[in-house]
Amino acid sequence: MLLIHCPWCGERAELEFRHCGEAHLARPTNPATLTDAEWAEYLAFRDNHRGWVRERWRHVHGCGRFFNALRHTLTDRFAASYKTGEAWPEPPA
Amino acid sequence: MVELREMPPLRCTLLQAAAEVAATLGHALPAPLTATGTMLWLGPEEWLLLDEPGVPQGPASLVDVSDRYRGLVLHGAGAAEALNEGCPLDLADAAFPPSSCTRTLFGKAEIILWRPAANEWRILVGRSFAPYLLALLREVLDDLPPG
Amino acid sequence: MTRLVSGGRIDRTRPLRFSFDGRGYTGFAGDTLASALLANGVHLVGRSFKYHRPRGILSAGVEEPNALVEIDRGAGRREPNVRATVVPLVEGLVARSQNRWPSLRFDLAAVNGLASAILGAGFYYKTFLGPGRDAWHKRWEPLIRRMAGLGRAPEAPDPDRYANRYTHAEVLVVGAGPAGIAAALQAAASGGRVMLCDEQAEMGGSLLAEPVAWPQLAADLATLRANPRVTLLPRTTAFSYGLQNFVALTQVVEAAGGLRERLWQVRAGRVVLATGALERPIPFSGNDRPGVMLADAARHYARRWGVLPGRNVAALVAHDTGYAAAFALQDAGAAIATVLDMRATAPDDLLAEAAQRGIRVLPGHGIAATRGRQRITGLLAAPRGADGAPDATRATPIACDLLLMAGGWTPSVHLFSQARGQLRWDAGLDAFLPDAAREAVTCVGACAGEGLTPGLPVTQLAAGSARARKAFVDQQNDVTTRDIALAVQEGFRSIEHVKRYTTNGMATDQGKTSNMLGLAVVAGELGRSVPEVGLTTFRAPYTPISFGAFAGRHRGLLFDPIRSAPLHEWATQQGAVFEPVGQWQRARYFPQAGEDMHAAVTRECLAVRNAVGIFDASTLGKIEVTGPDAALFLERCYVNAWQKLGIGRCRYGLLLREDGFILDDGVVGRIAADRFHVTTTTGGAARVLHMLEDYRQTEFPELRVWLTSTTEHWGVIALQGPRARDVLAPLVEGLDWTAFPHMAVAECRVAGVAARLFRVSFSGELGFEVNIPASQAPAVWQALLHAGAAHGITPYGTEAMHVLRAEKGFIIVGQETDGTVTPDDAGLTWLIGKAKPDFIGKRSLSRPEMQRADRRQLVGLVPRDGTTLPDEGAQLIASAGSRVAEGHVTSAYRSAALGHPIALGLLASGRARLGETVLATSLTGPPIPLEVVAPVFLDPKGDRLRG
Amino acid sequence: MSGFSAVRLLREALRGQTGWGQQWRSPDQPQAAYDVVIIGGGGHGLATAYYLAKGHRVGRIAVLEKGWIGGGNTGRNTTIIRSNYLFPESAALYDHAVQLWEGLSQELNYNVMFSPRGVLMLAHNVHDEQSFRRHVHANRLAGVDNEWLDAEACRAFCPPLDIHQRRYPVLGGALQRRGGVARHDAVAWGYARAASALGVDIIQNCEVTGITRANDGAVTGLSTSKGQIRAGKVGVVAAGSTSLVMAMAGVRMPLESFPLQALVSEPVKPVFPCVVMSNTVHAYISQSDKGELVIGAGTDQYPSYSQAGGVHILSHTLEAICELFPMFRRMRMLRSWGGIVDTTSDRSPIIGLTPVPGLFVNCGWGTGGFKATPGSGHVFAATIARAEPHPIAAPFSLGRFTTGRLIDEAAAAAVAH
Repeated sequence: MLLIHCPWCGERAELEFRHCGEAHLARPTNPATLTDAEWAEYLAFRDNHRGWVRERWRHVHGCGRFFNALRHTLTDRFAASYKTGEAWPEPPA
Repeated sequence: MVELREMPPLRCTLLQAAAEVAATLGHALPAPLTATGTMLWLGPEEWLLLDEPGVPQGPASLVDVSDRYRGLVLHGAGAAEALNEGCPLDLADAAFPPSSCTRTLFGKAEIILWRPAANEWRILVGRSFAPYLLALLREVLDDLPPG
Repeated sequence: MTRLVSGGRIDRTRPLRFSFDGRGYTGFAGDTLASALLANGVHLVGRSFKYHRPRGILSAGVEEPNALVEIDRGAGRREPNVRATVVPLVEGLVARSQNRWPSLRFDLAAVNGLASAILGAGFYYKTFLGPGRDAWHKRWEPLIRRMAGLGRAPEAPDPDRYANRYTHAEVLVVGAGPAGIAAALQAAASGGRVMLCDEQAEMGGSLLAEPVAWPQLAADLATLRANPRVTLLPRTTAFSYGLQNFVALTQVVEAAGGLRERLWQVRAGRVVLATGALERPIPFSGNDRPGVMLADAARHYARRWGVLPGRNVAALVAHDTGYAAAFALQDAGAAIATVLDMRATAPDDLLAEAAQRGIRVLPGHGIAATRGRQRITGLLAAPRGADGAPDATRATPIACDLLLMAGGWTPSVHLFSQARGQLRWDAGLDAFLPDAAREAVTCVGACAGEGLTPGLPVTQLAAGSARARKAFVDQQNDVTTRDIALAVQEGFRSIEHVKRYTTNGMATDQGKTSNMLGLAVVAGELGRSVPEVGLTTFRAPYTPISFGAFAGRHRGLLFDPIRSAPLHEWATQQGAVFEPVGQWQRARYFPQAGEDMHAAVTRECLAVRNAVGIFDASTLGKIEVTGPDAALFLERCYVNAWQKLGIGRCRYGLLLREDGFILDDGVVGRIAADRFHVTTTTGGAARVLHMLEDYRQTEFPELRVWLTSTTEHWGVIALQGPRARDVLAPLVEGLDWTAFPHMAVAECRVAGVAARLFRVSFSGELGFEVNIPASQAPAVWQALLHAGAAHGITPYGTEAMHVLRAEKGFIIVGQETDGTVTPDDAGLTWLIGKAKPDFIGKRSLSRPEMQRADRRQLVGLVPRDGTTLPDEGAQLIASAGSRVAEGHVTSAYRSAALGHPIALGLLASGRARLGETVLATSLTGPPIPLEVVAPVFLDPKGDRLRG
Repeated sequence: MSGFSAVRLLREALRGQTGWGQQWRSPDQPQAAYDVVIIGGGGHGLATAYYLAKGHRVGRIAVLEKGWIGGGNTGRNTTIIRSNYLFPESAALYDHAVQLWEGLSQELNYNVMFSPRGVLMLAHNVHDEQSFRRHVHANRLAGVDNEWLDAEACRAFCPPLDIHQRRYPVLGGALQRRGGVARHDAVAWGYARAASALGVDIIQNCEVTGITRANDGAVTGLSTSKGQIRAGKVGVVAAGSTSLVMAMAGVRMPLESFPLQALVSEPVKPVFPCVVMSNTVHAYISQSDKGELVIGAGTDQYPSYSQAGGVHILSHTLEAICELFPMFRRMRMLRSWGGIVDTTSDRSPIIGLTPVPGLFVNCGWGTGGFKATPGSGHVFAATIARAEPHPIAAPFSLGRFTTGRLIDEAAAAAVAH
């Protein structure tokens, strides 16, 4: 059971959160101009990296806010939680 | 011993707005994760008003949600232990002091947990989840060790 | 009797009667079942898994591999595989041995032992290959399954209750031995919340066998008990150590009222592991007979429970603590036949004390064989050769009724490893010890190697045993040293492969007594060091944990919340039949006397078509979308245009996923310029709100718009039928009926209650949906029933609603759609706002796949014979012999209004095939011919709506 | 390879078991070059190598495994086998596997303990019933056995089942009698032994660290923890690690790797005759030949390579098992573990060519890979040998995510696997 830091509510049990996929996949502003392959990149292709990843969470049974977090997908350690739109911090060494 | 009772029907409005607009409603804004007598902080730019909302000066959302919740009250020294049967929060005085308020979980129901006083815990739960929550809490209270 | 006249922590004033395999015995309060059995001279307690060899009590704790019994506390309270060494004796306890037929003493399956030469590791992979391809499943598997398994699974439902407790502590101490108690005292002094748990019924660990330490132990426990910030949890096992110090414990409560266990889920600031060490058995021929026991366990039986497990004791020692056990048993009155020290030289002080005690010590000796079938009667001691194997030619027989094994100590690093802690090999102590930790954890006492002294290295313990006959490494799974050697011989070199091929360490003790020995034998066979071979992975749980503890209170009606709509009580009184829809219970139909579902639904449908029906639609999802940019926000999400929708008007909204497939639908009413009342499907409510909130917060943060769930706030009463307005109008105040066309919404009062009145229809009849605060719904419902009595008002359920909407060709998301259906497939392209640059899923609609002419399109289907109802889910094929599905039936009903069955379905190029005949597959007969028709069966022009 | 049989077992027993040789050759160092290299020594990878060696003349073949063979998902699944998938393309693929399972012990001369004891999928509401009956119709049409049972018939087929649960009563179920279970370890070892006997080199403790390509982009070989290896063709069968390996060739994949947990109970005498799966009450269960109840459920909610697990996931699973089978509440969990399952957005696998010439990929099996092992290996071997998709594999192309021709098994049944 992860302990996740919500930027507004502080540390809460994973039960209150919902994982919402990789972060910084901004929805293209004008999808009509994209090729099918580019649109598929946005829809289905993912880094799926083993290491520090930037991902989205929502404190769904809490303040209800979406936010981003930096987590290591081998150790499941969180390095940081940061609000949507804020610059993402560099992963620790 | 811990006593469980239902609250009378609520009169409440869900307010969403920038803090400065919310402040124009004439209520003292509660700090994050706390509640005043009439206003519960639920999230950044989100509050539950327990009485007449008034008119905000600026873009805001006011929605009557009076019948959305039913209220329960747990009273007594063992209330925190009973709540920790289904709620993962640290409810010790240091972590959840009186006037604390937040959305969280009890078992499989989402609740608003509000601690207006040291030994008084109020739970607001979605109307259709109230029977489940009451039955679960009653079983918990039956099993609490006496004293 | 082997109960000592005095001593031990048992309460001799409280005798307790119990039975084992039907025979009555007596023990005392404070006994475990094992100590009480030993006190009555009972050693034979079970049979091993494969060879059904007689098995006795090996240990005094959780690592017990042999003494597994069935405990029966009455109906529904019978459980298998209980370790007799950890069950506190209670009055009237009923225990039975397992895995034997006809009896424990005379078990026919013991004949397997004769075939042990054949039944070595992995034999079942090499045979049972015929006759025929299904030989294994038909012939051999049933035999193997009957032989396998230990105890019997419970048969009756478990009546006991299981609780849960989330809790937080600054310090959690696991293990209440001397090191754990010291850590708890220190932590308590610092003022934070402290938890101390121990798997035994009594706290004290190794101190429980040191009478001289008992007074201080009692004082320390009293100090801890007096501190309100300290929680003491005996009979509580820390079984899972997860991320960020999230540790799960199971406490055996067994309260009078039926609360059996409580699962503690602890978030600890700091964890102190004081989990001690386990004594190592020693591999030699016949090391599994009842009466062969771990040395320290025997010391505990004598000192802690006042029981002498044997009168004439021999000891095989590879560690100094073996002498302490022998001396303790001698002090308790046993005769010590001989101490065989496997080490070439034994420490002088111990040799001196042994001599002073008249105990013969034979250094450099091992055991070539043991005697005795259901209890050890003697052994053959022999000097160890250069390769470590006992030289059988120079053996001397020694009689004994108890043989102690002191193979040295293995620190318990199970929980530390679960928490991803690194281990290091300490050559001095010949043990893996905790090294770098990943969590805020410290290890103290024996589990960290503190207080341990070196003994004979484990590789030398196992040296020369690989060729011994019946030298057991895993006594429960009957894994011998030869099995492990065979595995290595056959190419299973990784320790994980050896474990899986031999099943060594896969028994209910999970390798607590077998992992190190197995590792040592592999190291010997490969000529590698123990750390090079490495350990298998430690996994939760530390010891087996009941399913009930995990399930907690989520059982029966509390398994999942039952959400009931505002009119649930009324519907129940009317005898409604309900159906689960997600977590909701919805009235499906209202049978009157003698009616089955079909008859009731027919009546309900005709009432709506001809008069007026009333329906509880409260479970629909409802979202209030407010703010200056509400319309723009909805335009970016839903396929429809919204900005030009008039105030007081409604539109049927369609929401897609980004991949272009239909996600949800529902009527949207514009209450004000900046306020929309959005409805969703019952099942889609949470999903839609979550998705819209995602776009609001992260994709369109610049828009001034907010979302509020009002699902539970509004009760919704649907009135559908030609006489709907006649019933409603007299109860409505503040509404201009002349400006209230179909697809309109107005705020007014109904039966005196402030309401939002929608003029919408999911039945195709003149229809209204009265939205009132949920608490007022029963009263408004009664008022409408009363007003409608003269008009033949009839309550109807979800089944009738499904039929009525199908007659109109309206889709139901989740039935007509399954996540692969586009707006065009469903014939809903007309909903799309043509001028809009974008909406969720729009880009996907232009992908090649979505443009294909043979996509499956929504069509109506009518049986050619006018009577046969196709099956929902039936596949549509072009001709009887075809195996190629061209679509499927999504809905099928008997239509009272039309007088014949109707169905909706998805068919390749469906709209271009109206008039064709297709066949619906049948599970019970030949395919059913259906005519392809337009999906609207009734009142296509919608005249009835404007009634 | 020295044949296995009851007679051989007796003969060896008399000679103290000294006659058994290595079941598969495990050379410590790889050769400098192979014609085909398979990355991943799990069931799918070893099966691919076996069928390549047996059915196609492709030259020298190696399987590279970073740990010990069968140590990934092959050793961590709940061993369920079935082919009652909805879409014809899936039914063809999974039933091709079931047909191979039916003769696999004899084909490999290794008892993989395939046990077609029946897989029963329970319906608890009208939606479930509609969905499963649609599966029965579709399967029948595609020639896959599946039948609808009412609640009483379900209880008769699986006596421990409580059809009268108070919260979600059982309305009926879809039964595939040819479905069942097999012993997972034996599948890996059986294929390894047979492939090794046909000359395949199985290199353990050999992790791929890079994929080398010619200037025209085609694959030329691999760099590994045991040195450089030249290869004409490379098949990536690395399950949860597929994205990491494909990234070495600059190919991004439509995958996310999630932890999937499972557990076993203590062993008991036979009590559970078949396999039962429930989507609504969300768990699945069978009993191994050793007597342990083998139980699994869905994935964790966040991608991870930690192979860890959480108590809350186990609680979710076991509360469901106790609801379906109330007498198991006093059974005890013996062990729990986690695998890493690579999941696609339409819950269907990817078998075929990639944008890099000479590089082939077989992945995306999510929570349902074990059941497909023989079929997956067979069609992937043909795809590699001919450098064009086998007809059964063709619909499961990497390109489908661009054209939108998805095979969405999850949507159809709203099930995790």
